[in-house]
Amino acid sequence: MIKPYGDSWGDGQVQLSFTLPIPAGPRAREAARRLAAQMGLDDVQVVHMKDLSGFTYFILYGSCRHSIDLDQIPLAVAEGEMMTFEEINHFVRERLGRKVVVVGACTGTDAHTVGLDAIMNMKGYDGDYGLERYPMLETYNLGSQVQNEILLQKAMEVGADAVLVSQVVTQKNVHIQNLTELIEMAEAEDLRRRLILIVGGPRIDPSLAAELGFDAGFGPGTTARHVATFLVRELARRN
Amino acid sequence: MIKPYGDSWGDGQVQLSFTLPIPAGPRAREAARRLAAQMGLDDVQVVHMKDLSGFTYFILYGSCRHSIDLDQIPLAVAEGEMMTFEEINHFVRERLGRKVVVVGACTGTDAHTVGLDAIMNMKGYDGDYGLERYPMLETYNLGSQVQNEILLQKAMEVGADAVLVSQVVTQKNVHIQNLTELIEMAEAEDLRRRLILIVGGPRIDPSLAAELGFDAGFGPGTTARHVATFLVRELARRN
Amino acid sequence: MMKEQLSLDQGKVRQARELAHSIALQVQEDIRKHTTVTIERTVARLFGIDGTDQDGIPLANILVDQVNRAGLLDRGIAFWLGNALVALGQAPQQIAERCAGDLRIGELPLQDPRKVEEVLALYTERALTAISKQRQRREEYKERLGVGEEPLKYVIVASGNIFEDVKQAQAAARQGADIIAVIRTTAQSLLDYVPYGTTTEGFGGTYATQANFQVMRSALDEVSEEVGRYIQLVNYCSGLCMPEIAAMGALERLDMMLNDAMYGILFRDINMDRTFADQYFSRMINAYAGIIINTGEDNYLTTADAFEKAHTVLASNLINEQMGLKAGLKPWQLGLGHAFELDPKMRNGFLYELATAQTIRQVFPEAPLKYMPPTKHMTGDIFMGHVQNAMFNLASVLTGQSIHLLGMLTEAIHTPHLADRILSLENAHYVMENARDLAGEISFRPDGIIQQRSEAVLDQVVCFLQEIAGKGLKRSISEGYFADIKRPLQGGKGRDGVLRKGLDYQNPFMTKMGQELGVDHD
Amino acid sequence: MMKEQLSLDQGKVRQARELAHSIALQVQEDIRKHTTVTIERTVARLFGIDGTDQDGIPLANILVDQVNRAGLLDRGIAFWLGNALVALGQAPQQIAERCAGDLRIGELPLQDPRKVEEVLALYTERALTAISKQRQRREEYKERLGVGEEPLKYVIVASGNIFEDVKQAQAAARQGADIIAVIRTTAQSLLDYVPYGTTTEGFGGTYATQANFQVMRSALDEVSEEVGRYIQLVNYCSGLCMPEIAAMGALERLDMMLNDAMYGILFRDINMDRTFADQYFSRMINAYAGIIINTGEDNYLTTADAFEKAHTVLASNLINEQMGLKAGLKPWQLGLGHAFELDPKMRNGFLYELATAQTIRQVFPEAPLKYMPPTKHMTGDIFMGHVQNAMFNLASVLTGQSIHLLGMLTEAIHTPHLADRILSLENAHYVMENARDLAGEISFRPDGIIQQRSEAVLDQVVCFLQEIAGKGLKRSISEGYFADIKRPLQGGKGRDGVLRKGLDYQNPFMTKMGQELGVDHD
Ligand code: B12
Ligand code: B12
Ligand SMILES: Cc1ncc(COP(=O)(O)O)c(C=O)c1O
Ligand SMILES: Cc1ncc(COP(=O)(O)O)c(C=O)c1O
Repeated sequence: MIKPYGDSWGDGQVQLSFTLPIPAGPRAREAARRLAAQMGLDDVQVVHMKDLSGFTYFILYGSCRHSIDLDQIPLAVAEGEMMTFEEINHFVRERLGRKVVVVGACTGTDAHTVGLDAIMNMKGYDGDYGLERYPMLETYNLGSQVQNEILLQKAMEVGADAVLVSQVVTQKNVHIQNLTELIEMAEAEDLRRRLILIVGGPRIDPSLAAELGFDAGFGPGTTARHVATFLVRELARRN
Repeated sequence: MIKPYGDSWGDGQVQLSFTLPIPAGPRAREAARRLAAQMGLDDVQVVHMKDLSGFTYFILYGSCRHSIDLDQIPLAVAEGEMMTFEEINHFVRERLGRKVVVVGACTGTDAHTVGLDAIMNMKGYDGDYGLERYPMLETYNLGSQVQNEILLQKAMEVGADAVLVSQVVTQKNVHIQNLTELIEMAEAEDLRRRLILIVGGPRIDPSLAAELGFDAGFGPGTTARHVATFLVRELARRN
Repeated sequence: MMKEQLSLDQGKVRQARELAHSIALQVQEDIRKHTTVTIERTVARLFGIDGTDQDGIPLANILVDQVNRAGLLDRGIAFWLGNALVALGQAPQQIAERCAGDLRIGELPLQDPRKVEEVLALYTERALTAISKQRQRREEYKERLGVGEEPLKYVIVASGNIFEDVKQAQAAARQGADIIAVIRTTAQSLLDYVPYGTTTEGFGGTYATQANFQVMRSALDEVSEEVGRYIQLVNYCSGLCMPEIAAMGALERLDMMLNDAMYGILFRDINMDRTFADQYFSRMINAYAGIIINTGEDNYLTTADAFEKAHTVLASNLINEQMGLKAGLKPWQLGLGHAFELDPKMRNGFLYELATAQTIRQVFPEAPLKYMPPTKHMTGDIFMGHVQNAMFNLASVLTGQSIHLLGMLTEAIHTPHLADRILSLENAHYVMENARDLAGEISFRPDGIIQQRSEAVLDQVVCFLQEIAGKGLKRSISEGYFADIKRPLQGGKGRDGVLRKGLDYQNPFMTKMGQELGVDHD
Repeated sequence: MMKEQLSLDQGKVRQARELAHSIALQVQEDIRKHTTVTIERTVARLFGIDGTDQDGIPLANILVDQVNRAGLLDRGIAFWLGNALVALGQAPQQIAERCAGDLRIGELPLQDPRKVEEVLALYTERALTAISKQRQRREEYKERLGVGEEPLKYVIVASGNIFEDVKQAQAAARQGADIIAVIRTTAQSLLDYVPYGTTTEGFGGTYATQANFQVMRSALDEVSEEVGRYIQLVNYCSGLCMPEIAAMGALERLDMMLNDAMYGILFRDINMDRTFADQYFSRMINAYAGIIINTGEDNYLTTADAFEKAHTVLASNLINEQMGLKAGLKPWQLGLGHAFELDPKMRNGFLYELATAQTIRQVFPEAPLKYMPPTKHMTGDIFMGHVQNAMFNLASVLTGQSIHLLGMLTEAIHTPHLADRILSLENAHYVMENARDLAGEISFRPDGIIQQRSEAVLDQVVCFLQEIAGKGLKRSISEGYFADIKRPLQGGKGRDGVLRKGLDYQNPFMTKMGQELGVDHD
């Protein structure tokens, strides 16, 4: 069982900030304190209160009552065992014996291509080459603002093994709507099982991806090797 | 009923940061997410994870499920109705007809005199003169690291109406110990009812002061007028 | 006020500017030949056509599409409207409403050309007077209340809901913001129409509509009085409806407009001819309305490397300047953009940043330069982000920038929360006040890193512009000269909305404003 | 490396230094006359006396108190110990243990003075050799691993528990800290003894004990190897046990010590004679051990106004310098302190700050200046605090400071949490790397705000030192010349631990180290 650590084991120290839609004053301060208490903080300290005309901004510290049982958290599969560029190509040659076809796009209204490019284009990201550079991968980067329908069409057209979707704008959960639509379309057209569906973006994580029905999800700091490692293993598994 | 406000009414947005005593990785990220969920946050986003060798620092955002019923928060008495320098002196002259005697000290091991000086000395704080300047107040500033016993002795000696205690160091709740000791001593020596006991300091607030048995508590940003207003009113009330 | 901290080779600056001028002239030839559906809709709007049909389609679109479908748009909507006005004796709005029904204005009998011209002149005059009045009111406000101290603090609101935006904009103004930009919802730029009415649902931004402009401008007028400072309002004059938005902004007294010559091509994959034609007309309107434009060079550095491609920013500034001047903008209206986007891990990055910021400052001494904050290298580490923004704030006050878009500590996370904006305002206020006169205190070593970097960038700019002048701007863009993005010469969105002007093409606004602005259309 | 960015009037600098010298000489007359209980306990400790009796009272205290009570301490504990050693033929530790029982060493028969001298020489040699060995080891480490790049990043740990401190110190070193200071628990400075053993309970800091020193030094040796950088350790050589802590630090290879000539008087209300005598002997030990001292001028600005009283800092630096040199410290050991404490609301505050920081840098070109972060004007607004620290980081790298105590965003809230320290390290790393060579790039305008401020401060320093030289340091302090604090000439804590030395007073360490350091005791 672990707790947040400020400067001593078990002190539970947490920093918090938020705005309440009321003017500053002793009452607002007390409201902030109570909210933090409801969140399970003891010894709540409202260390900063600033009036923003009708709103008040607070910074608080407190000691968290909750704790986390690490044993209850399943160890993620991917953790720590990434293949190298050569290993991946070798693995494809040996285990699959053919090129793997990958189609990627920023879908819906999303025009943020830098993340997907970082995974797919030659240049890659953070010193790690993109998928395009892998001799055993055949890639199609459809760019930005691609409709789900077009993406699936293209995937069928080129006989894709996997579809990579990038979603960067998450305001009002627009990405959830859009990703759900993709899954529904794929299922409706009976393509779901034929494709490995992967989603990535700065606010994506494995649990969200799984929840939405994707095979994997990749967040900030991902490089092509992470994706390729998962992809070729998963393909081999399905073979 | 109000909730934190990010950029829309009711969105409940809260920012959180803490350190967990485990190395960074998907598991640590999940632990952080779960902790925030336990605190009552929905849509938790772990936006930053940094390994600190054996520890991991997180920054998160989420939407708080809890809300606060403002009607349940008693309106503090002092809120908003402060007297001016002249009004206070006038009030004392008219209502009490004699000088009010005040003794102040930084007690225990505390050597932070700046806060108490800001309230008591001529110069005051933030453009507001200190108590020493009030013709109708007679003040004694005992300075730093004063033992509770000495403070009470002095208070008796000069026939104090009120005792002002400053506590700045709060590490390991050393101030709570010290303030509790003062109250107990005052009670033991049967001085409690004869004195108005006031505590101040950056981590002091009215609720804490009340809890510990003080008549009032003053936090950051206090000036002499806040204290004097409370003091003379309270004296008049008791008369 | 500006200090010449760097010694620039004025010969090279002149050479670069001449190259940009010749580049602009080449593009101008294409611009002259084309009109677009949105230009024509703008004319319709300026004639007073507003509102939508039952399906929510703007009447301006209905009218222009009808004439376009009939193959008659190459003469300009003004002609057909003028003709209808004379023929039917009704107001433009009524005519447009009837077009949503079964009226086909292209089929009306042609009227006496003198009468048509008269009525066109009348409506043109009326629209331009409305715009001039707003311009005057702005000038009165600025005169009476003043604006803040430069660098002006510019923040965005982007809740998606205009009424939440208002609360946040007012709070920001009270905390020291000088300029409020209402960010548009994602993908509005690709709509080939302007939505109508007040709106409360947007993603990552709020719809740009005339009603929303009005709501926000009046909220800002109110708070301007309260804070004793005229708070300026910004929106986006880009995408497929550039000139229409310019017209709306001119009528609703916006004060600044994002309005770049190439942004749509590069970042929204909009057809080149469309963009060049649209930006030209929209800039004339902005020029006429006394609006300051903000160009978008900062965007280059989000896709390309900010150190290697620093020269593309200055080169593009020069092109934007020349194209802006061609459209009648005055130097004080050219909010040329650049950005603090160097990798924070770079040793001496701050020095390189000062070098380019100061160079741009000195190359455009009269321009209200717009300096953009770190965005690409912002991460979820909001604390580090806040410090990056502090250094940006310092660079800005140190190099005398004019319009300062505040960086947000949550840049990598969400569009700004109410409190994020306030934290940023406090950050900027502190840093800028604390180092207010530092610029006047220091000079850079003549053979130092900063001076050398400035020289290197200027050299690159000259080479780069030489190449572009050789190839032409369109081909250069198609080869990826800007932002590492390539766009096909003939491709892109909105292409079918581009028309070759007929010999009898008529656009009374272009003509009239052109005259008043002293613009030579070739 | 240092750049002479300001032009200082060297005549005035010389004059100020001479005044400080004469002030130090006056104080030295008093110092010469006195010894104190802690000086004598230091001698006992250096002879190898360690540990406590059953009640936890350190044997050094027991021994010295016994002799003092007997009225014999004016001869120096060394004499009595030497006599006992010869008389009893036991080791000092055993003798001390017996003193905790019923041995009265003052009552032992006097032995052959030659023998006593011999045995004293032997034990003195032994202690000094142990210290020299540590000094050598430090030099080897520094040679082999190097230390970081200046400004060196100095962070504090203060959990109250030495074992938590270790974790946090190591984490900090791994994230880039160069120097670790273990803050003492509140009020330890007023204990007239040094606690014993490892400790886990402190308030706002951790007890300074020899065992804690050892635990931390070895943890840092370990992490030094790991990070390939010698991580330096700091503690507090101040309060009522100054020289004892110096001795402990010398033996446990601390690298720096907070060790100010006046801090105890001003901020802990310790008796003047006590403080002056104690700081002198402790500084000799630090000098001998190759330890860098850190003076405490920063503290003045927490009680007095930082703008108005800026000159008191530089004046005090000069006094600390002269008193330090007198005690045998070399210029490279003088970590003279100053601080970034101007009100952040002050327009151009950053310029004034640069003026004083750079002036101090140029007045003490060889000193490893210690620059302290904003503390007084830090508030619960951790975001703003982080930005204040960023400006501080910039000022430091811009004025070539040596030892840079990192500001914490939570300064107004709690002693640093593990993560606070890391955020601060990231802040400093980014700002300093990003502006690494900026100092070499810029010069200040000769008639500018910065230069003028520098001149004004220097003028004030000269006047101020003239007054002090006239009154004497002690009277000046009693009149509130420093930190707006007045301390009575004869008052203060620890006064009864001050003794006039007898004519036959003996302190072999003072004599021996004095010779080796070339110190002239008058
Ligand atoms: C650059 C940028 C732009 C550029 C995009 C240029 C381009 N061609 O991509 C421009 C200027 C055009 C732009 C426009 C807009 N932007 Co923008 N933009 C950014 C910015 C500054 C950086 C994004 C970036 O390039 N990151 C670098 C890459 C490498 O990181 P990444 O995307 O996270 O990708 C990594 C991982 O996530 C992962 N990954 C990503 N995708 C995928 C896919 C797969 C399959 C896998 C495996 C992995 C993976 O791997 C990558 C490498 O590690 C961010 C702020 C920020 N600092 O994050 C805002 C940001 C993303 N933008 C934002 C917004 C709102 C917009 C606009 C909607 C604003 C507007 N109203 O006009 C517009 C519209 C765009 C649209 N229609 O989508 C918001 C989104 C808020 C939210 N959470 O919803 C942000 C966060 C800024 C903000 N705080 O407001 N933007
Ligand atoms: C200045 C200072 C010092 C000076 C004090 C000089 C002096 N004569 O006061 C010196 C350098 C001596 C010092 C020493 C120490 N300090 Co100190 N110090 C500070 C500092 C930087 C500023 C405090 C201050 O002057 N604030 C300005 C005044 C005006 O504000 P204030 O005290 O909040 O007072 C206002 C209100 O609170 C209220 N108020 C205060 N008292 C009272 C009383 C009454 C009756 C009323 C009505 C109102 C009232 O009114 C005032 C005006 O509005 C703070 C950090 C910070 N920025 O807050 C650390 C800080 C308080 N110190 C701290 C520590 C740990 C120490 C030491 C223990 C460190 C050590 N181990 O050596 C020592 C020991 C001191 C001791 N024995 O008490 C910690 C306390 C942590 C905690 N929460 O427990 C802090 C927060 C720094 C930190 N982050 O580590 N310190
Ligand atoms: C010049 C310019 N126009 C427009 C935009 C974005 O808006 P949109 O793509 O909605 O037109 C930007 C974005 O930063 C810009 O710089
Ligand atoms: C020189 C010096 N000594 C000591 C201290 C504090 O420690 P103490 O009061 O525990 O000696 C400080 C505090 O900042 C200091 O500057």
